[in-house]
Amino acid sequence: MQILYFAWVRERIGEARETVETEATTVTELIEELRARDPRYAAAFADLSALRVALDQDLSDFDAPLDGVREVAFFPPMTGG
Amino acid sequence: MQILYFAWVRERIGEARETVETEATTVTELIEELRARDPRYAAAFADLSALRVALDQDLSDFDAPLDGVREVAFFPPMTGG
Amino acid sequence: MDVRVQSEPFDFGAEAGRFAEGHHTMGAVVTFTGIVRDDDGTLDRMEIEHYPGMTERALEAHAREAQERFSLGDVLVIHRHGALRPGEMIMMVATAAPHRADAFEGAQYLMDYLKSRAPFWKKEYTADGAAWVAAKDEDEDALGRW
Amino acid sequence: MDVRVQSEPFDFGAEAGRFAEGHHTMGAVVTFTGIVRDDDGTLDRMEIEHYPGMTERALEAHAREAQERFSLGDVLVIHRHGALRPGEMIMMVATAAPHRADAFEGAQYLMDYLKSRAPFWKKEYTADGAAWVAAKDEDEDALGRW
Repeated sequence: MQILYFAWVRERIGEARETVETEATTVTELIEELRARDPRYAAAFADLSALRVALDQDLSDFDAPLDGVREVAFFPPMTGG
Repeated sequence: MQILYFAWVRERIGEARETVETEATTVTELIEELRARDPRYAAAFADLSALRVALDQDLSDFDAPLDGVREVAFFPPMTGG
Repeated sequence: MDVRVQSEPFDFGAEAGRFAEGHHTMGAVVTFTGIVRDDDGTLDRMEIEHYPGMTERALEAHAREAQERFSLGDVLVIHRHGALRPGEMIMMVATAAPHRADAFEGAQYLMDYLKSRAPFWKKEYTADGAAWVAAKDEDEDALGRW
Repeated sequence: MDVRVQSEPFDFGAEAGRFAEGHHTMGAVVTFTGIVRDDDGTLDRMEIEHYPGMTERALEAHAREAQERFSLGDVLVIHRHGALRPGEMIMMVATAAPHRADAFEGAQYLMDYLKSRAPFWKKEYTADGAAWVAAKDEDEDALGRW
Protein backbone atom coordinates (compact mmCIF):
# COMPACT_ATOMS: atom_id res chain seq x y z
CA MET A 1 0.00 0.00 0.00
CA GLN A 2 1.25 3.45 -0.92
CA ILE A 3 1.07 6.09 1.82
CA LEU A 4 1.41 9.77 0.93
CA TYR A 5 2.00 12.70 3.26
CA PHE A 6 1.45 16.37 2.52
CA ALA A 7 2.30 19.75 4.08
CA TRP A 8 3.36 19.60 7.75
CA VAL A 9 2.48 15.90 7.99
CA ARG A 10 5.09 15.28 5.30
CA GLU A 11 7.58 17.50 7.13
CA ARG A 12 7.11 15.75 10.49
CA ILE A 13 7.44 12.31 8.98
CA GLY A 14 10.30 13.34 6.74
CA GLU A 15 9.02 11.62 3.61
CA ALA A 16 6.48 12.41 0.90
CA ARG A 17 5.53 8.80 0.25
CA GLU A 18 6.37 5.25 1.26
CA THR A 19 5.18 1.72 0.60
CA VAL A 20 3.99 -0.29 3.61
CA GLU A 21 2.91 -3.87 4.11
CA THR A 22 0.01 -3.86 6.56
CA GLU A 23 -2.77 -6.05 7.91
CA ALA A 24 -4.73 -3.00 9.06
CA THR A 25 -8.39 -3.15 8.03
CA THR A 26 -9.27 0.49 8.74
CA VAL A 27 -7.51 3.85 8.58
CA THR A 28 -7.52 4.01 12.39
CA GLU A 29 -5.73 0.67 12.61
CA LEU A 30 -3.18 1.80 10.06
CA ILE A 31 -2.52 4.96 12.09
CA GLU A 32 -2.01 2.84 15.25
CA GLU A 33 0.57 0.73 13.41
CA LEU A 34 2.42 3.80 12.15
CA ARG A 35 2.36 5.53 15.55
CA ALA A 36 3.96 2.49 17.18
CA ARG A 37 6.71 2.48 14.59
CA ASP A 38 8.59 5.71 15.34
CA PRO A 39 8.25 8.98 17.29
CA ARG A 40 8.06 10.90 14.00
CA TYR A 41 4.77 9.16 13.24
CA ALA A 42 3.55 9.61 16.79
CA ALA A 43 4.21 13.35 16.39
CA ALA A 44 2.49 13.55 13.00
CA PHE A 45 -0.59 11.62 14.18
CA ALA A 46 -0.80 13.14 17.68
CA ASP A 47 -4.03 15.04 16.97
CA LEU A 48 -6.32 13.37 14.48
CA SER A 49 -8.75 16.31 14.55
CA ALA A 50 -6.01 18.27 12.76
CA LEU A 51 -5.72 15.64 10.02
CA ARG A 52 -7.62 14.58 6.94
CA VAL A 53 -7.35 11.32 5.01
CA ALA A 54 -7.98 10.40 1.39
CA LEU A 55 -8.36 6.81 0.14
CA ASP A 56 -7.50 6.37 -3.51
CA GLN A 57 -7.78 10.16 -3.88
CA ASP A 58 -11.23 10.51 -2.29
CA LEU A 59 -11.68 12.28 1.04
CA SER A 60 -12.66 9.63 3.61
CA ASP A 61 -13.33 9.02 7.30
CA PHE A 62 -10.83 7.52 9.72
CA ASP A 63 -13.07 4.51 10.31
CA ALA A 64 -13.28 3.71 6.59
CA PRO A 65 -12.19 0.16 5.59
CA LEU A 66 -8.92 -0.25 3.69
CA ASP A 67 -10.27 -3.14 1.66
CA GLY A 68 -8.83 -2.87 -1.87
CA VAL A 69 -7.34 0.55 -1.23
CA ARG A 70 -4.02 1.16 -2.97
CA GLU A 71 -3.24 4.74 -1.99
CA VAL A 72 -3.75 6.38 1.42
CA ALA A 73 -2.92 10.06 1.90
CA PHE A 74 -2.67 12.02 5.16
CA PHE A 75 -2.66 15.81 5.27
CA PRO A 76 -3.87 18.81 7.26
CA PRO A 77 -7.13 20.63 6.43
CA MET A 78 -6.88 22.05 2.94
CA THR A 79 -6.26 25.72 2.21
CA GLY A 80 -6.86 26.23 -1.49
CA GLY A 81 -8.22 29.24 -3.34
CA MET B 1 -39.60 73.83 -14.89
CA GLN B 2 -38.03 71.24 -17.19
CA ILE B 3 -39.94 67.97 -17.58
CA LEU B 4 -38.18 64.93 -19.05
CA TYR B 5 -39.75 61.70 -20.28
CA PHE B 6 -38.00 58.39 -20.90
CA ALA B 7 -38.73 55.04 -22.55
CA TRP B 8 -42.44 54.38 -23.26
CA VAL B 9 -43.50 57.49 -21.32
CA ARG B 10 -41.50 59.52 -23.83
CA GLU B 11 -43.07 57.58 -26.70
CA ARG B 12 -46.66 58.08 -25.47
CA ILE B 13 -46.17 61.79 -24.89
CA GLY B 14 -44.20 62.23 -28.08
CA GLU B 15 -41.47 64.40 -26.61
CA ALA B 16 -38.28 63.82 -24.65
CA ARG B 17 -38.46 67.08 -22.75
CA GLU B 18 -40.46 70.26 -22.42
CA THR B 19 -40.57 73.41 -20.30
CA VAL B 20 -43.78 74.07 -18.35
CA GLU B 21 -45.02 76.94 -16.23
CA THR B 22 -46.88 75.48 -13.28
CA GLU B 23 -48.32 76.38 -9.88
CA ALA B 24 -48.29 72.73 -8.80
CA THR B 25 -46.75 72.23 -5.35
CA THR B 26 -46.36 68.43 -5.52
CA VAL B 27 -45.63 65.85 -8.21
CA THR B 28 -49.21 64.58 -7.95
CA GLU B 29 -50.56 68.06 -8.66
CA LEU B 30 -48.24 68.41 -11.62
CA ILE B 31 -49.48 65.09 -13.01
CA GLU B 32 -53.10 66.24 -12.64
CA GLU B 33 -52.30 69.40 -14.61
CA LEU B 34 -50.61 67.41 -17.38
CA ARG B 35 -53.39 64.81 -17.56
CA ALA B 36 -55.97 67.54 -18.06
CA ARG B 37 -53.95 69.03 -20.88
CA ASP B 38 -54.14 66.33 -23.57
CA PRO B 39 -55.10 62.63 -24.07
CA ARG B 40 -51.42 61.78 -24.70
CA TYR B 41 -50.65 62.78 -21.12
CA ALA B 42 -53.71 60.98 -19.80
CA ALA B 43 -52.44 57.82 -21.54
CA ALA B 44 -48.91 58.18 -20.23
CA PHE B 45 -50.06 58.83 -16.65
CA ALA B 46 -52.95 56.35 -16.64
CA ASP B 47 -51.29 53.98 -14.16
CA LEU B 48 -48.99 55.65 -11.66
CA SER B 49 -47.89 52.31 -10.21
CA ALA B 50 -46.11 51.72 -13.52
CA LEU B 51 -44.23 55.03 -13.25
CA ARG B 52 -41.27 56.43 -11.37
CA VAL B 53 -40.32 60.06 -10.83
CA ALA B 54 -37.00 61.80 -10.25
CA LEU B 55 -36.67 65.36 -8.93
CA ASP B 56 -33.44 67.05 -9.93
CA GLN B 57 -32.06 63.60 -10.77
CA ASP B 58 -32.93 61.92 -7.47
CA LEU B 59 -35.60 59.20 -7.30
CA SER B 60 -38.56 60.64 -5.38
CA ASP B 61 -42.13 59.96 -4.29
CA PHE B 62 -45.23 61.27 -6.03
CA ASP B 63 -46.22 63.29 -2.99
CA ALA B 64 -42.85 65.07 -2.83
CA PRO B 65 -42.98 68.90 -2.90
CA LEU B 66 -41.79 70.69 -6.04
CA ASP B 67 -40.36 73.57 -4.06
CA GLY B 68 -37.15 74.73 -5.75
CA VAL B 69 -37.14 71.78 -8.16
CA ARG B 70 -35.85 72.61 -11.65
CA GLU B 71 -35.99 69.21 -13.38
CA VAL B 72 -38.73 66.58 -13.10
CA ALA B 73 -38.38 63.26 -14.94
CA PHE B 74 -41.00 60.58 -15.50
CA PHE B 75 -40.13 57.05 -16.59
CA PRO B 76 -41.05 53.37 -16.17
CA PRO B 77 -39.27 51.11 -13.64
CA MET B 78 -35.61 50.88 -14.59
CA THR B 79 -34.06 47.88 -16.31
CA GLY B 80 -30.30 48.33 -16.18
CA GLY B 81 -27.56 45.75 -15.92
CA MET C 1 -13.18 54.07 -8.16
CA ASP C 2 -13.97 54.31 -11.84
CA VAL C 3 -17.49 54.74 -13.28
CA ARG C 4 -18.10 55.05 -17.00
CA VAL C 5 -21.30 55.43 -19.03
CA GLN C 6 -20.62 55.14 -22.74
CA SER C 7 -22.06 54.04 -26.07
CA GLU C 8 -18.79 52.50 -27.30
CA PRO C 9 -17.96 48.83 -26.68
CA PHE C 10 -15.44 48.10 -23.93
CA ASP C 11 -12.78 45.39 -23.83
CA PHE C 12 -13.84 43.24 -20.89
CA GLY C 13 -10.67 41.14 -20.80
CA ALA C 14 -8.41 44.17 -20.87
CA GLU C 15 -10.49 45.99 -18.23
CA ALA C 16 -10.65 42.94 -15.95
CA GLY C 17 -6.93 42.26 -16.36
CA ARG C 18 -5.99 45.85 -15.58
CA PHE C 19 -8.35 45.98 -12.59
CA ALA C 20 -6.88 42.82 -11.04
CA GLU C 21 -3.24 43.87 -11.48
CA GLY C 22 -0.98 45.31 -8.84
CA HIS C 23 -2.94 44.46 -5.67
CA HIS C 24 -0.90 43.59 -2.59
CA THR C 25 -3.52 43.96 0.12
CA MET C 26 -6.59 42.90 -1.86
CA GLY C 27 -6.74 39.10 -2.03
CA ALA C 28 -9.98 38.85 -3.99
CA VAL C 29 -11.25 40.31 -7.25
CA VAL C 30 -14.76 39.61 -8.59
CA THR C 31 -16.10 40.70 -11.96
CA PHE C 32 -19.58 40.53 -13.41
CA THR C 33 -20.39 41.00 -17.08
CA GLY C 34 -23.84 41.32 -18.59
CA ILE C 35 -24.30 40.10 -22.16
CA VAL C 36 -27.18 40.61 -24.64
CA ARG C 37 -28.98 37.26 -24.77
CA ASP C 38 -30.85 35.96 -27.77
CA ASP C 39 -32.28 32.63 -26.64
CA ASP C 40 -34.28 31.84 -29.75
CA GLY C 41 -32.26 33.66 -32.38
CA THR C 42 -34.91 36.29 -33.13
CA LEU C 43 -33.34 39.37 -31.59
CA ASP C 44 -31.96 41.91 -34.02
CA ARG C 45 -30.72 44.37 -31.39
CA MET C 46 -31.35 45.93 -28.03
CA GLU C 47 -31.43 49.68 -27.56
CA ILE C 48 -30.59 51.07 -24.17
CA GLU C 49 -31.89 54.50 -23.26
CA HIS C 50 -30.50 56.34 -20.26
CA TYR C 51 -30.85 59.61 -18.37
CA PRO C 52 -27.61 61.52 -18.97
CA GLY C 53 -26.46 63.13 -15.76
CA MET C 54 -28.66 61.11 -13.42
CA THR C 55 -27.20 57.83 -14.69
CA GLU C 56 -23.64 58.82 -13.80
CA ARG C 57 -24.76 60.20 -10.44
CA ALA C 58 -26.71 57.05 -9.56
CA LEU C 59 -23.87 54.71 -10.57
CA GLU C 60 -21.33 56.75 -8.64
CA ALA C 61 -23.55 56.81 -5.56
CA HIS C 62 -24.06 53.03 -5.73
CA ALA C 63 -20.35 52.43 -6.26
CA ARG C 64 -19.50 54.65 -3.27
CA GLU C 65 -22.05 52.87 -1.09
CA ALA C 66 -20.70 49.46 -2.11
CA GLN C 67 -17.15 50.59 -1.45
CA GLU C 68 -17.94 51.72 2.10
CA ARG C 69 -20.29 48.93 3.01
CA PHE C 70 -18.02 46.09 1.86
CA SER C 71 -14.63 47.75 2.53
CA LEU C 72 -13.73 47.50 -1.14
CA GLY C 73 -10.24 48.57 -2.15
CA ASP C 74 -11.43 49.40 -5.65
CA VAL C 75 -14.60 49.44 -7.75
CA LEU C 76 -15.13 49.65 -11.50
CA VAL C 77 -18.48 50.11 -13.24
CA ILE C 78 -18.90 50.39 -17.02
CA HIS C 79 -22.38 50.54 -18.57
CA ARG C 80 -23.18 51.03 -22.23
CA HIS C 81 -26.16 52.74 -23.84
CA GLY C 82 -27.37 52.85 -27.44
CA ALA C 83 -27.71 49.89 -29.81
CA LEU C 84 -26.24 46.49 -28.88
CA ARG C 85 -26.30 43.23 -30.84
CA PRO C 86 -26.77 39.73 -29.35
CA GLY C 87 -23.55 38.56 -27.67
CA GLU C 88 -22.32 42.10 -27.03
CA MET C 89 -21.40 43.09 -23.51
CA ILE C 90 -23.82 45.56 -21.94
CA MET C 91 -21.94 46.32 -18.76
CA MET C 92 -19.43 45.12 -16.22
CA VAL C 93 -18.66 45.68 -12.57
CA ALA C 94 -15.48 44.70 -10.75
CA THR C 95 -14.70 44.74 -7.04
CA ALA C 96 -11.46 44.21 -5.10
CA ALA C 97 -11.44 43.35 -1.38
CA PRO C 98 -9.09 41.72 1.12
CA HIS C 99 -11.36 38.64 1.32
CA ARG C 100 -13.69 36.87 -1.06
CA ALA C 101 -16.99 37.33 0.78
CA ASP C 102 -16.80 41.13 0.53
CA ALA C 103 -15.70 41.08 -3.11
CA PHE C 104 -18.63 38.79 -4.03
CA GLU C 105 -21.21 40.68 -1.97
CA GLY C 106 -19.98 44.06 -3.18
CA ALA C 107 -20.45 42.96 -6.79
CA GLN C 108 -23.89 41.46 -6.09
CA TYR C 109 -25.00 44.59 -4.24
CA LEU C 110 -23.87 46.76 -7.15
CA MET C 111 -25.70 44.55 -9.65
CA ASP C 112 -28.92 44.46 -7.63
CA TYR C 113 -28.97 48.26 -7.37
CA LEU C 114 -27.96 48.77 -10.94
CA LYS C 115 -30.78 46.50 -12.20
CA SER C 116 -33.56 48.43 -10.47
CA ARG C 117 -32.22 51.84 -9.45
CA ALA C 118 -29.96 53.08 -12.24
CA PRO C 119 -31.89 54.94 -14.95
CA PHE C 120 -31.54 52.64 -17.95
CA TRP C 121 -34.36 51.24 -20.08
CA LYS C 122 -34.03 48.45 -22.60
CA LYS C 123 -35.99 48.02 -25.82
CA GLU C 124 -35.72 44.82 -27.82
CA TYR C 125 -36.07 44.83 -31.61
CA THR C 126 -37.06 41.56 -33.26
CA ALA C 127 -38.53 40.68 -36.65
CA ASP C 128 -41.95 40.95 -34.95
CA GLY C 129 -41.40 44.51 -33.81
CA ALA C 130 -40.05 46.38 -30.81
CA ALA C 131 -40.92 46.06 -27.12
CA TRP C 132 -39.70 47.64 -23.91
CA VAL C 133 -38.25 45.13 -21.47
CA ALA C 134 -40.43 45.04 -18.34
CA ALA C 135 -38.85 45.31 -14.90
CA LYS C 136 -38.86 41.97 -13.08
CA ASP C 137 -40.37 41.53 -9.64
CA GLU C 138 -37.42 39.32 -8.73
CA ASP C 139 -35.04 42.20 -9.45
CA GLU C 140 -37.00 44.48 -7.14
CA ASP C 141 -37.17 41.69 -4.54
CA ALA C 142 -33.39 41.19 -4.74
CA LEU C 143 -32.94 44.61 -3.11
CA GLY C 144 -34.61 43.29 0.04
CA ARG C 145 -31.43 41.38 0.82
CA TRP C 146 -29.51 44.60 1.46
CA MET D 1 -15.72 23.02 -18.86
CA ASP D 2 -12.03 23.68 -18.47
CA VAL D 3 -9.99 22.81 -15.35
CA ARG D 4 -6.26 23.45 -15.14
CA VAL D 5 -3.72 22.88 -12.37
CA GLN D 6 -0.37 24.41 -13.22
CA SER D 7 2.75 26.01 -11.78
CA GLU D 8 3.00 28.64 -14.57
CA PRO D 9 1.32 32.03 -14.22
CA PHE D 10 -1.88 32.56 -16.20
CA ASP D 11 -3.09 35.71 -17.93
CA PHE D 12 -6.30 36.55 -16.05
CA GLY D 13 -7.42 39.29 -18.45
CA ALA D 14 -6.94 37.08 -21.51
CA GLU D 15 -8.65 34.10 -19.85
CA ALA D 16 -11.57 36.21 -18.62
CA GLY D 17 -11.95 37.91 -22.00
CA ARG D 18 -11.93 34.61 -23.90
CA PHE D 19 -14.37 33.02 -21.43
CA ALA D 20 -16.89 35.85 -21.78
CA GLU D 21 -16.77 35.96 -25.60
CA GLY D 22 -19.30 34.45 -27.96
CA HIS D 23 -22.19 33.79 -25.59
CA HIS D 24 -25.69 34.23 -27.04
CA THR D 25 -27.77 32.39 -24.44
CA MET D 26 -25.68 33.17 -21.35
CA GLY D 27 -26.47 36.68 -20.13
CA ALA D 28 -24.16 36.65 -17.12
CA VAL D 29 -20.47 35.93 -16.60
CA VAL D 30 -18.82 36.06 -13.16
CA THR D 31 -15.11 35.70 -12.46
CA PHE D 32 -13.24 35.38 -9.19
CA THR D 33 -9.48 35.81 -8.85
CA GLY D 34 -7.39 35.05 -5.77
CA ILE D 35 -4.26 37.13 -5.27
CA VAL D 36 -1.30 36.61 -2.88
CA ARG D 37 -1.74 39.27 -0.18
CA ASP D 38 1.08 40.86 1.76
CA ASP D 39 -0.65 43.21 4.19
CA ASP D 40 2.42 44.33 6.10
CA GLY D 41 5.08 43.97 3.42
CA THR D 42 6.92 41.09 5.12
CA LEU D 43 6.00 38.19 2.82
CA ASP D 44 8.75 36.93 0.56
CA ARG D 45 6.69 34.22 -1.12
CA MET D 46 3.95 31.66 -0.72
CA GLU D 47 4.52 28.03 -1.71
CA ILE D 48 1.52 25.98 -2.64
CA GLU D 49 1.73 22.22 -2.35
CA HIS D 50 -0.86 20.00 -3.97
CA TYR D 51 -1.76 16.35 -4.45
CA PRO D 52 -1.20 15.61 -8.14
CA GLY D 53 -4.02 13.46 -9.45
CA MET D 54 -6.43 14.08 -6.60
CA THR D 55 -6.31 17.85 -7.13
CA GLU D 56 -7.46 17.61 -10.73
CA ARG D 57 -10.15 15.06 -9.80
CA ALA D 58 -11.47 17.20 -6.96
CA LEU D 59 -11.57 20.38 -9.06
CA GLU D 60 -13.28 18.59 -11.93
CA ALA D 61 -15.84 17.05 -9.58
CA HIS D 62 -16.59 20.45 -8.00
CA ALA D 63 -16.83 22.12 -11.40
CA ARG D 64 -19.24 19.43 -12.63
CA GLU D 65 -21.37 19.75 -9.50
CA ALA D 66 -21.49 23.54 -9.86
CA GLN D 67 -22.40 23.23 -13.54
CA GLU D 68 -25.35 20.95 -12.83
CA ARG D 69 -26.57 22.64 -9.69
CA PHE D 70 -26.58 26.18 -11.13
CA SER D 71 -27.30 25.33 -14.79
CA LEU D 72 -24.03 26.87 -15.87
CA GLY D 73 -23.34 27.09 -19.58
CA ASP D 74 -19.60 27.03 -18.96
CA VAL D 75 -17.09 26.80 -16.11
CA LEU D 76 -13.39 27.59 -15.96
CA VAL D 77 -11.07 26.79 -13.04
CA ILE D 78 -7.34 27.54 -13.02
CA HIS D 79 -5.25 26.95 -9.87
CA ARG D 80 -1.51 27.36 -9.55
CA HIS D 81 0.93 25.48 -7.33
CA GLY D 82 4.58 26.14 -6.49
CA ALA D 83 6.13 29.46 -5.48
CA LEU D 84 4.14 32.70 -5.82
CA ARG D 85 5.15 36.25 -4.94
CA PRO D 86 2.90 38.91 -3.37
CA GLY D 87 0.50 40.33 -5.94
CA GLU D 88 0.61 37.21 -8.12
CA MET D 89 -2.64 35.51 -9.01
CA ILE D 90 -3.12 32.16 -7.31
CA MET D 91 -6.23 31.01 -9.06
CA MET D 92 -9.37 32.01 -10.90
CA VAL D 93 -12.83 30.63 -11.52
CA ALA D 94 -15.32 31.82 -14.13
CA THR D 95 -18.98 30.91 -14.59
CA ALA D 96 -21.48 31.66 -17.36
CA ALA D 97 -25.25 31.36 -16.83
CA PRO D 98 -28.42 32.73 -18.40
CA HIS D 99 -29.07 34.91 -15.32
CA ARG D 100 -26.87 36.64 -12.76
CA ALA D 101 -27.99 34.81 -9.60
CA ASP D 102 -26.79 31.44 -10.95
CA ALA D 103 -23.51 32.85 -12.25
CA PHE D 104 -22.77 34.46 -8.86
CA GLU D 105 -23.83 31.45 -6.81
CA GLY D 106 -21.99 29.01 -9.04
CA ALA D 107 -18.77 30.96 -8.58
CA GLN D 108 -19.27 31.24 -4.81
CA TYR D 109 -20.05 27.53 -4.51
CA LEU D 110 -16.89 26.68 -6.45
CA MET D 111 -14.79 28.97 -4.26
CA ASP D 112 -16.23 27.64 -1.01
CA TYR D 113 -15.49 24.05 -2.03
CA LEU D 114 -12.12 24.89 -3.44
CA LYS D 115 -11.06 26.62 -0.20
CA SER D 116 -11.77 23.62 2.04
CA ARG D 117 -12.06 20.53 -0.17
CA ALA D 118 -9.44 20.80 -2.90
CA PRO D 119 -6.06 19.37 -1.81
CA PHE D 120 -3.87 22.47 -1.70
CA TRP D 121 -1.75 23.65 1.22
CA LYS D 122 -0.12 27.06 1.52
CA LYS D 123 3.13 27.88 3.27
CA GLU D 124 4.18 31.47 3.79
CA TYR D 125 7.86 32.49 3.82
CA THR D 126 8.72 35.74 5.60
CA ALA D 127 11.95 37.17 6.98
CA ASP D 128 10.94 35.53 10.29
CA GLY D 129 10.70 32.05 8.82
CA ALA D 130 8.12 29.79 7.24
CA ALA D 131 4.65 28.77 8.43
CA TRP D 132 1.79 26.71 7.06
CA VAL D 133 -1.41 28.69 6.60
CA ALA D 134 -4.06 27.30 8.95
CA ALA D 135 -7.51 26.44 7.62
CA LYS D 136 -10.12 28.97 8.76
CA ASP D 137 -13.28 27.99 10.60
CA GLU D 138 -15.18 30.51 8.49
CA ASP D 139 -14.13 28.69 5.32
CA GLU D 140 -15.42 25.40 6.71
CA ASP D 141 -18.59 27.16 7.89
CA ALA D 142 -19.13 28.65 4.41
CA LEU D 143 -19.87 25.14 3.12
CA GLY D 144 -22.94 25.01 5.35
CA ARG D 145 -24.69 27.35 2.93
CA TRP D 146 -24.76 24.69 0.23
